[in-house]
Amino acid sequence: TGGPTDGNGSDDGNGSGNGDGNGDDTGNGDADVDANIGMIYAEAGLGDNSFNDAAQRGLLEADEDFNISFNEVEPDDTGEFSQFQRQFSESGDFDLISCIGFAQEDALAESAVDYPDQQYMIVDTVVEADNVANYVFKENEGSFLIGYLSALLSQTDLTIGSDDDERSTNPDESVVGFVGGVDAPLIRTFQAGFEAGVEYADGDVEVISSYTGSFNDPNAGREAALSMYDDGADIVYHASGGTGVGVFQAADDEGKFAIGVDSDQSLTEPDFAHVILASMVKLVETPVYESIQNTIEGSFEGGSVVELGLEDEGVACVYGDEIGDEISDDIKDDVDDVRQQIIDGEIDVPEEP
Amino acid sequence: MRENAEQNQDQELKKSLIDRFKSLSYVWQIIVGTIGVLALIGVVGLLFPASPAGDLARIIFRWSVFTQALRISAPIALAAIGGIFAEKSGVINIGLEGLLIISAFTAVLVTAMIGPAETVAFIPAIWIGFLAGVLAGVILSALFGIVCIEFKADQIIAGLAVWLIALGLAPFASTLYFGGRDTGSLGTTIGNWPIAIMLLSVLAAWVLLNHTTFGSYIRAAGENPKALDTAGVSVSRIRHAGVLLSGFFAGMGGASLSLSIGLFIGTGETMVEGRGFIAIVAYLFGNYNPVGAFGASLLFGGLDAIQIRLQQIGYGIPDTLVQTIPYIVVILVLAFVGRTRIPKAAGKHYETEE
Amino acid sequence: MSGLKKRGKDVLRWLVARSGFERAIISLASLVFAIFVGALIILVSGRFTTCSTAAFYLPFTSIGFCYDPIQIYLLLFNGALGSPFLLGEPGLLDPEWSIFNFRFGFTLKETTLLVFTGLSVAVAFRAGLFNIGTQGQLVVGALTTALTVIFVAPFVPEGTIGGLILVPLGIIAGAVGGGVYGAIPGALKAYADANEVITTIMLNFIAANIAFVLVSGVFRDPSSSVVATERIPEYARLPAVIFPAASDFAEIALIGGLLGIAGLYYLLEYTSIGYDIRTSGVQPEAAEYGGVNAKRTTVLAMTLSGALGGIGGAMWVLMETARWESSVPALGFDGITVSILAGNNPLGVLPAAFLFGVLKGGALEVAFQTDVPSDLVGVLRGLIILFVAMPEFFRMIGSHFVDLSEDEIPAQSGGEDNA
Amino acid sequence: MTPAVHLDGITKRFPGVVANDNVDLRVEEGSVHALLGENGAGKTTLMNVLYGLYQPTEGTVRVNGEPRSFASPSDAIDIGIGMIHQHFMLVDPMTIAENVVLGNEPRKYGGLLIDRERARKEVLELSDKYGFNVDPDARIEEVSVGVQQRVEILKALYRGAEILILDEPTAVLTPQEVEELFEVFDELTSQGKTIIFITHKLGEAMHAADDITILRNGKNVGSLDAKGVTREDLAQRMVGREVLMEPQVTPQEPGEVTLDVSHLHVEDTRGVEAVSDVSFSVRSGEIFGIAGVDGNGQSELVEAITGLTNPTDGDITYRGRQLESMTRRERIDSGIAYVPEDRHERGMVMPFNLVQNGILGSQHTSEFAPSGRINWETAGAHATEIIEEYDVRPPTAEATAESLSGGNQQKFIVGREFDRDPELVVATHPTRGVDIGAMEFIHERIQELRANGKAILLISSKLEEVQGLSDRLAVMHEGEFSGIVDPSSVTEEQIGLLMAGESISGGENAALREEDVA
Ligand SMILES: Nc1ncnc2c1ncn2[C@@H]1O[C@H](COP(=O)(O)OP(=O)(O)OP(=O)(O)O)[C@@H](O)[C@H]1O
Ligand SMILES: Nc1ncnc2c1ncn2[C@@H]1O[C@H](COP(=O)(O)OP(=O)(O)OP(=O)(O)O)[C@@H](O)[C@H]1O
Ligand SMILES: [Mg+2]
Ligand SMILES: [Mg+2]
Repeated sequence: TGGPTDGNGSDDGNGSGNGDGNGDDTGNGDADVDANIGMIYAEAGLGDNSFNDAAQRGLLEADEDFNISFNEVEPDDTGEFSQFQRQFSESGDFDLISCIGFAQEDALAESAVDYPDQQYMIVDTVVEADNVANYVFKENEGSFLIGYLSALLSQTDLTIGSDDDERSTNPDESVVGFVGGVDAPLIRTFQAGFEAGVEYADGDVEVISSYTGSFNDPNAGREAALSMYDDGADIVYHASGGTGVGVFQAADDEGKFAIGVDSDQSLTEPDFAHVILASMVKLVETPVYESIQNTIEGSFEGGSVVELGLEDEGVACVYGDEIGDEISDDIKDDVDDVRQQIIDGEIDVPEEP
Repeated sequence: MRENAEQNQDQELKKSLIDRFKSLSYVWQIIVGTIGVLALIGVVGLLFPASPAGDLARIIFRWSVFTQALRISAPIALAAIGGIFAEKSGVINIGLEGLLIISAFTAVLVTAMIGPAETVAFIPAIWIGFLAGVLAGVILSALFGIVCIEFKADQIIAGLAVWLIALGLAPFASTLYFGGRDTGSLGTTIGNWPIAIMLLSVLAAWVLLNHTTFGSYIRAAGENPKALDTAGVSVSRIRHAGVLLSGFFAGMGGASLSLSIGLFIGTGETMVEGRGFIAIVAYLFGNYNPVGAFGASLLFGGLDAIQIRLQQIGYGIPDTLVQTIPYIVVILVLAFVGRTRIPKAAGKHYETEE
Repeated sequence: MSGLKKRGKDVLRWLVARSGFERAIISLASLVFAIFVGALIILVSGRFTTCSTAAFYLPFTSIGFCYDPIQIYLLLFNGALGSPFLLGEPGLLDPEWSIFNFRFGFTLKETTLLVFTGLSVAVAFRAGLFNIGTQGQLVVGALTTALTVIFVAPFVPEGTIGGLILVPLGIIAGAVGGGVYGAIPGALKAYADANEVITTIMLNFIAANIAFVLVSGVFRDPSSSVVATERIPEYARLPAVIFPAASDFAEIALIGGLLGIAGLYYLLEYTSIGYDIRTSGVQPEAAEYGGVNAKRTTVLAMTLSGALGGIGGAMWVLMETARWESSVPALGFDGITVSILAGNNPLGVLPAAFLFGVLKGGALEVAFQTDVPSDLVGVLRGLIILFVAMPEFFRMIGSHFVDLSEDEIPAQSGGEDNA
Repeated sequence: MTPAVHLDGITKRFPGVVANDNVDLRVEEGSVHALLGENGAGKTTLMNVLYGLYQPTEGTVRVNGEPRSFASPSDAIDIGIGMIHQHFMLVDPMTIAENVVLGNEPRKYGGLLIDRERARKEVLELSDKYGFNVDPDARIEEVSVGVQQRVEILKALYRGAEILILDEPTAVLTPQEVEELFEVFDELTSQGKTIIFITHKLGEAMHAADDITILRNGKNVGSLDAKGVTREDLAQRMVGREVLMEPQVTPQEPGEVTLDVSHLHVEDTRGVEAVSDVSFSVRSGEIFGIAGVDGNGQSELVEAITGLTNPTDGDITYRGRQLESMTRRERIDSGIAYVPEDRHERGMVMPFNLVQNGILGSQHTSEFAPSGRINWETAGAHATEIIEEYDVRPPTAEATAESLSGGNQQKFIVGREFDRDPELVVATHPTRGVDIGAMEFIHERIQELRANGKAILLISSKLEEVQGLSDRLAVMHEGEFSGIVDPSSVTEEQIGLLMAGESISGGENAALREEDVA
């Protein structure tokens, strides 16, 4: 499986095959490019079918549209964030350093002070510094829609699939669930939005929430979701990274439904497309692409905070690729209405549960 | 006067109950204690259904919670049984965590390589993957055995090394093959088979350890290897066998863990998340008895399952605090119930004279 | 046997008899072996990925590999020191290189923290206790340090004077927090006979969870999106003086670490209490016979171990993060490997911690410069420990080259010429 | 007739040591052969060669005339050789039956499972055949040392042993048990078995053996017929010079009461009462001996006095002070020296060298650690002194305790404790495992202490030792004193009866008791 595809040792020095511009020629401040980008992913790393992959899509899009070079690193634990940030910064070769994920906040708060001339962008949190462009998502807004959608669906009779693989809601009992990963402030905003959305739809719909304590434990996610389904939940929404696959598995086992997060998980987890009604997507592509564009065009705005909510299509409720069509248009229209109300400021979405 | 006498009698009764409890064997103490606590919760819960005890009782006496407890406990119990064989034979294997990691990963890798939907000789790929996971556990434990028995490595240190190697190797290999530390979903699982595998393994391990010659050699190798040696049985062979069995059972545990959900996650501490260490606690807690280790694993699984439900019925306690309950229980039990008897020669090298 | 050869053999035998020397040799040899096996892994894994050009060819063959192990090791080493060598032109020292660069500072910061956790594990080991709980003790120590400094700061003058009060106070608070948390498994071991391996593993989970709950529920800095306390004031931090501030490396912390090493060595080798600790470590029955209060010594050793772990946590806060945050690095677990590599000898802790510091610092450079997954360095670390664990392996190899057997003397019966 | 065993020119070298040097040994079939020698003379090594545990460096092993070479004990077992080691090789938590059949289990269900029932039955039959009287279901950790030894013999017999080797079988037995063992020997030889046993004790060799071979410095210094040989001759061959056979005691008036024990009760580690209501006192300049079979409460009694365990009831007074309130360390500092029963576990720290071991117990005293810092120079000088005075070999203070032979370890411990300048010396089996020369030396030291007015509590299972040295002698049985006697006026048989828990008639016994209480 592999090895060098070209065995004759020509020394054009362009390293690997799984990402262009990635290899030993980077990091030396190539003068022929418009921008050199340093990319530091969140802990789960590439291949997470979610957050990091979305960020990388933004980067690759920019690579197609502009003349850039880049270097990507995937830290293994949170202690490495600061070191990579500094490593990039210290070299002085990068026009922009992109920090993906709120866990980088603390490290960046210090790095930004230590390298005042370096431009940074960070996604999912705010670092107050003149050289950092901040992009935060209004996850609570997207989650509100999801909560609203779930509550409506839980009260209707939704049956999908044939005899041997039938899944359905129970309209007599209206329960929906939320599974969080680590009990952190960011994840709580998902929970807050979701619960508010359910409440807004119908105060009688019950919400069960719990946290697994980890983003990496799908087995725990499965058990958490299973007990929710066991208690009558029709739909479980998760904001728990890798743990979430367990939620889908549980939905599959129990003939129930689930809702994905970050990316359209009915596409990124095709094996579970038959249980994923919708996903709360966060378009991480957008800030990554935008910040690169700004850097090239000289319009990088340090100290700015860009809030990406429903209005800017930073977050959205997208229906499942396979079963999304089964949701009635009435419900979809209702959801659209609510979306508009949020954008218009008619609904105030809380940030804490 | 009479009251006094009654009180005395009462105290006598209490004292004799406690005495009687204390005279029970360790494993029975735990069993009796657990049943006692459950019964207490049940009774209080019945009397005061609105109290937290009522909630607790409703959670505990529920079939789905029980199956959940079984499922959570399966990988732990399997690894714990593996640990018993190694340590009973005289080799302390604290690398169980590493064995779980490597087997969990290999099981997914091989299934993915074959193609999850394929079959090989009528065996579904996922079961080939399962076997491959077990094999990976056995191979890594074989390496550990050689290092410990032939090269007389310090067992604790070598065990740590096994963990660290697996912790690096699995995500490393995953990145090479799958392009990320997480493998992504296979789209197929082995369902609830791990429960059956665990129950069978408990039974098999118990018979093997207590009713076969091999079992008595294992026990002798860990208690007094010289006795075994002078009886003409090679201590190092028995110890190798014990270590390989630890890889075998832990391998089933790891493969069960990843294949019951159909993917491997290599981020952070990997999806194994300390289950190997909990397994060590489980077998120490279960006093090296496969049935005891199973009971201890079930206790952890049960506490975990209860913990999930407690969160969900919305007790105002922070979730993280609720998740801490199992660990605190272990410490309390260790402090107040008793201790386990480590095999006398465990951790010590044995040299056949010449 | 020629005189010279005999003398050589004598010297060698003497050296080998000094266990410290033997340990050092074994640790070095382990390093070499691990590097070798690691290179094989790099090569093999290089066959499993695809690349357009081979980075490395097996000598005398045309078998190419995607990854070049030599380059990776050079990067590792060079990166940890802050690139003193210009890799394109081997052996050439970069004239602009200064030892006080930030990456070497990183390496030393890591080293400093590992010195404390390594000492923590070592002291427990010497008392016969396997303290897996340094991580938890570090978490608790870091929290008590951060909270103490934050709460006391408003009551002391700002600036240098405040720093002079707050820094020692923070360190003491860390030591007390870690010490108390270490005393728990010690007391459980001494008075309830609870296996310390189990209790410390459990207490690690408990420390992480409880600290998390405390901070997220009570002491959280609301402006932060992660679970963390507020920051301690700038003047209460341990500053980098010679090294770039970016490295987060406070030279004085390393000096503190060196004092810790010397102090612990002195304590163990030259004091009565150290004698008590060591005796109860190797043979508790004999210690009891010798008048050592075994229970108290157990608690004492665990407290001391916890206090050192707690100081590690204090240093982490005062030098690196300036606050407690929920993502505490695994310094306590790394301390176990450091202590083991050091043979649980305080003097060995420094080189061992430095080695792991280099591995950590250099791993970044590898990740930065190549697309070899950084988990590889984790594998390497495991391999080093594996080889350290089997001195017998090296003795076997060694005995191929030198025959160290002593000259024969006849068996001696005891006491044949007593009058 | 070809001998059952013929060791022909056996030499066995270890790195740095020649343990056996060209040894010849012939053992006739159906006979009992004693192997006699000092510590480290090479007895165990020679037998290990015969048993296949060691391969001889030179020489041939012949069994029933045929030259054999054993790769491992199982080869030796296959041709009918069984060995019972000095330290029993039994698995404590297993039953007697399990231990006996270990490695040769009867099986059922096509060899899948152990046939426990058959194992029990076969062990019981074997036990009855030789009159061993053991319970196959008892666990090893529950039975006495004597029974354990019989289990070892059963193990060998179960494997079809024709030739039995026993390494110091009597060291841990009571006189009665020793007698019983020798009866077992008779029973075995009458059924055609051959027995070789190792001993330090001349009397036993003469009494139980048909032939005696003496080793010294790894060499055979004579094989003799046991009949007609004299003790003096044997001793002289063993040691290479003449030795005094009995300790010579000079009469002396005792002084003040140093230690007073009254109505003492102590429990053992399992919580069973091991010492019940024991009272006695020891005066300065007096040796108070306690005889008894191991395991009758002596250990617990001694540990209560020395501070390693707490009594449940009763008083211990030492020079007017209540001892119970004093920690072990305070007791050491107040002048109580203690030669412990278990030198491997208690008496020395095995991985430590002799310098470090020399200050065990004094690590906090101002002599060695003024202001908490240990002065290793003083400690080194101290260790060297002990080594010289007590002839510890090898005479290097840097040697670790584990590298010393048992006898030399014992000498070092005795030296360290006696040199403490104690007021009370508690010595438990002070000469166990040491050879005659060293024994004699230690006995002299004990008498010297007595002459210097120290109080000495001497516990030993060697009757001739306690009887010979003590001014007064108590006999302990099942946690109680079955009598306190004047050792010079009772016979060994009478003491043996007391040890077995019987009472002996005679007013003198009662008189002594009264005097003691007064
Ligand atoms: N495995 C070994 N390695 C090195 N030296 C050994 C070994 N076994 C015995 N020796 C040495 O060989 C010599 C003879 O020991 P051996 O055990 O045969 O003596 P012994 O006569 O049985 O003594 P004792 O009466 O103390 O049991 C001793 O000097 C001992 O130190
Ligand atoms: N591996 C070894 N290396 C060096 N010497 C050894 C070794 N094994 C045993 N010996 C030595 O062999 C001798 C005999 O050992 P043995 O096991 O008979 O016990 P012992 O120490 O003599 O005890 P006892 O006092 O009960 O006779 C001792 O001198 C011991 O130190
Ligand atoms: Mg011997
Ligand atoms: Mg001996």
